[in-house]
Amino acid sequence: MTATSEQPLTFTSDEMMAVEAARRLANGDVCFVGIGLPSVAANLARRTHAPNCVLVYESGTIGAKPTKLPLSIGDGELAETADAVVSVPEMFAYWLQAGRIDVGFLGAAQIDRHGNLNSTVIGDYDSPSVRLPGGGGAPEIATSVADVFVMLRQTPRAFVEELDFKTSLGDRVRVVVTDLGTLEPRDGELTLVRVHPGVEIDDVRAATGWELAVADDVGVTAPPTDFELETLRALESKGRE
Amino acid sequence: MTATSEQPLTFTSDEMMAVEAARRLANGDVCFVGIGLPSVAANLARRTHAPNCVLVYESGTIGAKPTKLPLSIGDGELAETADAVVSVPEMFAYWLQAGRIDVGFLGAAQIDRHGNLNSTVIGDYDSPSVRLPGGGGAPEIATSVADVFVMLRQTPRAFVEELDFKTSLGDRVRVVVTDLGTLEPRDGELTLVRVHPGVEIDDVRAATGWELAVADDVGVTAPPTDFELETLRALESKGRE
Amino acid sequence: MAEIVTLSEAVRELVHDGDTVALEGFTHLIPNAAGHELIRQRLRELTLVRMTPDLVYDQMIGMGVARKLVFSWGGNPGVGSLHRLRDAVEHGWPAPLELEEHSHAGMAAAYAAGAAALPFGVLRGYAGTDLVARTRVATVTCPFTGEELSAVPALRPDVGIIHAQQADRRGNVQLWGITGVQKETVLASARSIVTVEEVVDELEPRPGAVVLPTWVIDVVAEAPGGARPSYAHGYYDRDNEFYAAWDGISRDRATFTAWMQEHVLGAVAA
Amino acid sequence: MAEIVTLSEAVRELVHDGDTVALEGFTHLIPNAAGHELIRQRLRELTLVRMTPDLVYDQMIGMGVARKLVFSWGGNPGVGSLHRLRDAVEHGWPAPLELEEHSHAGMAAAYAAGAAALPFGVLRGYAGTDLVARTRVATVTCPFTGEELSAVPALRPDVGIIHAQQADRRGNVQLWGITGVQKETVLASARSIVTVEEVVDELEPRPGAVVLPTWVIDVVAEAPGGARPSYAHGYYDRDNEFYAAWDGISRDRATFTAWMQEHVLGAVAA
Repeated sequence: MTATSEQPLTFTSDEMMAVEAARRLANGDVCFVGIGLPSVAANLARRTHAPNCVLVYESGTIGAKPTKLPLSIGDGELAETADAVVSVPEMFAYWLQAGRIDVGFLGAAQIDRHGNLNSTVIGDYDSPSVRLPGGGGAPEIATSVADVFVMLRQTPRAFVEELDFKTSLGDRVRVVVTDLGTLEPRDGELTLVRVHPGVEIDDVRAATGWELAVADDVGVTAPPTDFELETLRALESKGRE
Repeated sequence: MTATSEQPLTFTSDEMMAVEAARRLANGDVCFVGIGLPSVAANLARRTHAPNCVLVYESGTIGAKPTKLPLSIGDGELAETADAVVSVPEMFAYWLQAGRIDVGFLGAAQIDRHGNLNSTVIGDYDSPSVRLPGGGGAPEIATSVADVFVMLRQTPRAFVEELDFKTSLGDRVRVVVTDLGTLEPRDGELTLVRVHPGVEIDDVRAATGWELAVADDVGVTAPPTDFELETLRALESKGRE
Repeated sequence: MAEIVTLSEAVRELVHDGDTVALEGFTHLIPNAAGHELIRQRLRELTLVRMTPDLVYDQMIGMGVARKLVFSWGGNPGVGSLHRLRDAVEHGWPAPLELEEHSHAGMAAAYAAGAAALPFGVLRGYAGTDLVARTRVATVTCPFTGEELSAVPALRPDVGIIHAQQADRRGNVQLWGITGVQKETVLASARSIVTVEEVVDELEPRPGAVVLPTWVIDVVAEAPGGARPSYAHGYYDRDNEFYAAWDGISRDRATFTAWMQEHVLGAVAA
Repeated sequence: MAEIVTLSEAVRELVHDGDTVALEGFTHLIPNAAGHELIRQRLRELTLVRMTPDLVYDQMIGMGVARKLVFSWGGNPGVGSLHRLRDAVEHGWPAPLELEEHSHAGMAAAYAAGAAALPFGVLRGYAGTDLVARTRVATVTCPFTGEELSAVPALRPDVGIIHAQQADRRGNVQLWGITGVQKETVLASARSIVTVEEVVDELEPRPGAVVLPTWVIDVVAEAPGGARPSYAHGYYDRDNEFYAAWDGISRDRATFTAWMQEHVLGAVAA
């Protein structure tokens, strides 16, 4: 996918996803962050419109301020730059379960129309075709944070009519940012509310394993600004150092 | 009370109590210590026959090595000299409840023949004649440590037929060291096993509010040695600095 | 984000008559200045919570601030009784005081449950004692082993108050030395006040420190010496003589009242 | 008092076929050297416990050490799957692997319960997920509010193994940086092994450190670099390239076996 002609810089669909997710974070939000796209999005938000966004990693680092993208949720820099480092049992009991986290990012192998997620197995549990890593923090993140943001590339294999395993609940999923657009729950069902620049609604339908609900007023995501894109690229190049 | 003529130094009954209790501690014992006589006894043991005795104070200091007697279980020196300082919830859950403590010292206002203790009220609970400080750590110390050592001056008001309130259980009481002698449980009842030098068995009977069981082989406590007494006095004079 | 305000503003904004208020600091960093401010602002009908009520609780009780006390050990450490606490319980002066008493282990578990937003804490305790009939404790059965354990209701005070050595200008707080149950107190409470020895530009990481981020605290108030006659590790020592002197001051109602008039009511808040 | 021994002695004395063994270190201080020693001593039928099994668990599983895995997230962080874990679960190679899987929150609560010698831990979790039917979790009802919560059985491994930066000569241990669930692992286990980067004369107190006194540890073994390819804060960094390379090494049974032969079985214990 390429940018529209108004944009001086072209961008990838992963970049669009990170930028769109970052924009959803409000300044001061306390975010529970994993590695990969969520970490990119949260760190981008901190460098653009939300400098007071508080990053909490499940490894126990509260208020981490990494200068480059962490490669693991346990990177030493997270501990060094954190306001506080707590034990893992304390993190899950006193901080996550107690409802102190505003936003939790989740990914998954499968999502259904209600935002329920599967990160456990593909196929039958006892003889799976693919054994996935498992739930990790997801089951309780999904029910303990105020707002769940899902980031997931959109394909019919990932956006399924029925999950092979329900690892976490969709009740608090407020937005699903994909490489094609943005879905939000409306009347209890994930509904396409925006497509990314250059993407057609039918592209999104084709990438969804159920009959996708589409909002009447589907908009087009504002493409990344130069500032967003430059900040993101600076961040990612540091991460690769 | 004064020492026998064989002893070059005279000593007080409190000193005899501290020395006798200290002798019961084995080198390497992990002791849960409060302030007052128990702290004196445990610190004396560390300076005489049990240098590896580990002092744990309920304020969270593990392995404290005070140079003088602490006046509060929260003295700064306890934290400064401790191997580790933990939170109070952790102290009671991970350390006391988990059964990691060998010996716990307890005092009380009242004790019965089974070693049950009262540190809550004298008189009726709802309209007490004396409101005592309350249980503090005692209820769980009494049931979590391997061996409970009680230190208590012996009077008919303290050694009672029936407690006004049962604050802690006597099941693990292994010894009661008083200013008159030493009691140990035999056949489920505290029994006089030794009198301190100069004390008659009848003195102890008179100071006990129930019909005191007396062992057939009551001995006499070895008086404090010069080394014990000098060490104890050095410790106490430092504590008063 | 914690707001940095004066102690009198802190109490005025966050504490109301009838609230459940916990002032914690286990043998160290006892928030005496904050307790005095509760007295000066003539708060009434408070349910006061504290594992080890000592002098400042004796003072609040004697000045009629409290309706109820939730506690596990109430005394003057190393000295003896709290005479104002005893007078309230034994003679109803200046007002009757309802008691809810626990063991330390029970109260610690109740704070930890509150900090974790669980409705109850579990411990192996209380069993066989007369406390069971006199406090809020229940039985839970382990669904795996069948063992019966004790449950205590979570402590969720309306206001948690602690004293710490330092805050930075954004309101992050650091305390060190014996850190007791202070983290749980702040995290278990609906609102929180932290008084500090000083506000500094930067919190220097220290061994054994507890750091509370600004976003879990409501207000921070500078109160140098705010733990006296208790101590603040690295700042000043415990005033052991005052603990001993308190026994005499507090024994008599008139002496007590005069002392409070002169030293607390007459004093100006920080 | 912990005895200071070699790693091979530590494993020989404390770990037996059929034991439940937890090697912890959450994203940091992962006890790789100790895991390799379990492989070298050809331990069998172990129930391996770990919140986040990664490379060293993939290696132990691929070498046939494990009968069962208790875990909450098993992957190569930032890279992808653990191919040996998948091969064992999907194809029973080299042997079938029984799984007991939890959420992180559940496993953390289970370790904390184990450290506190409680038979179960309580959390608000699992509800509504398919995990409930596939793991050991039960319901407990709050005796005060009636709320239903989840209970997990306490983790009480036979042997807990962690890696720390330092021990002193008496066997007191200090670790710092991200300290994860290591304190609970040692305290919850019947026996414990701590490998350390170095044995020093004196442990210098450090911000954020966890100190475990010698009398809660069975043996300490010096194993410099014992966390590699994970990292030891203050000693060396994470070998990110090896994590990426492992994907290729582990994909194929023969390549994997050859690599283990050369790098683990052929190597001598510390």
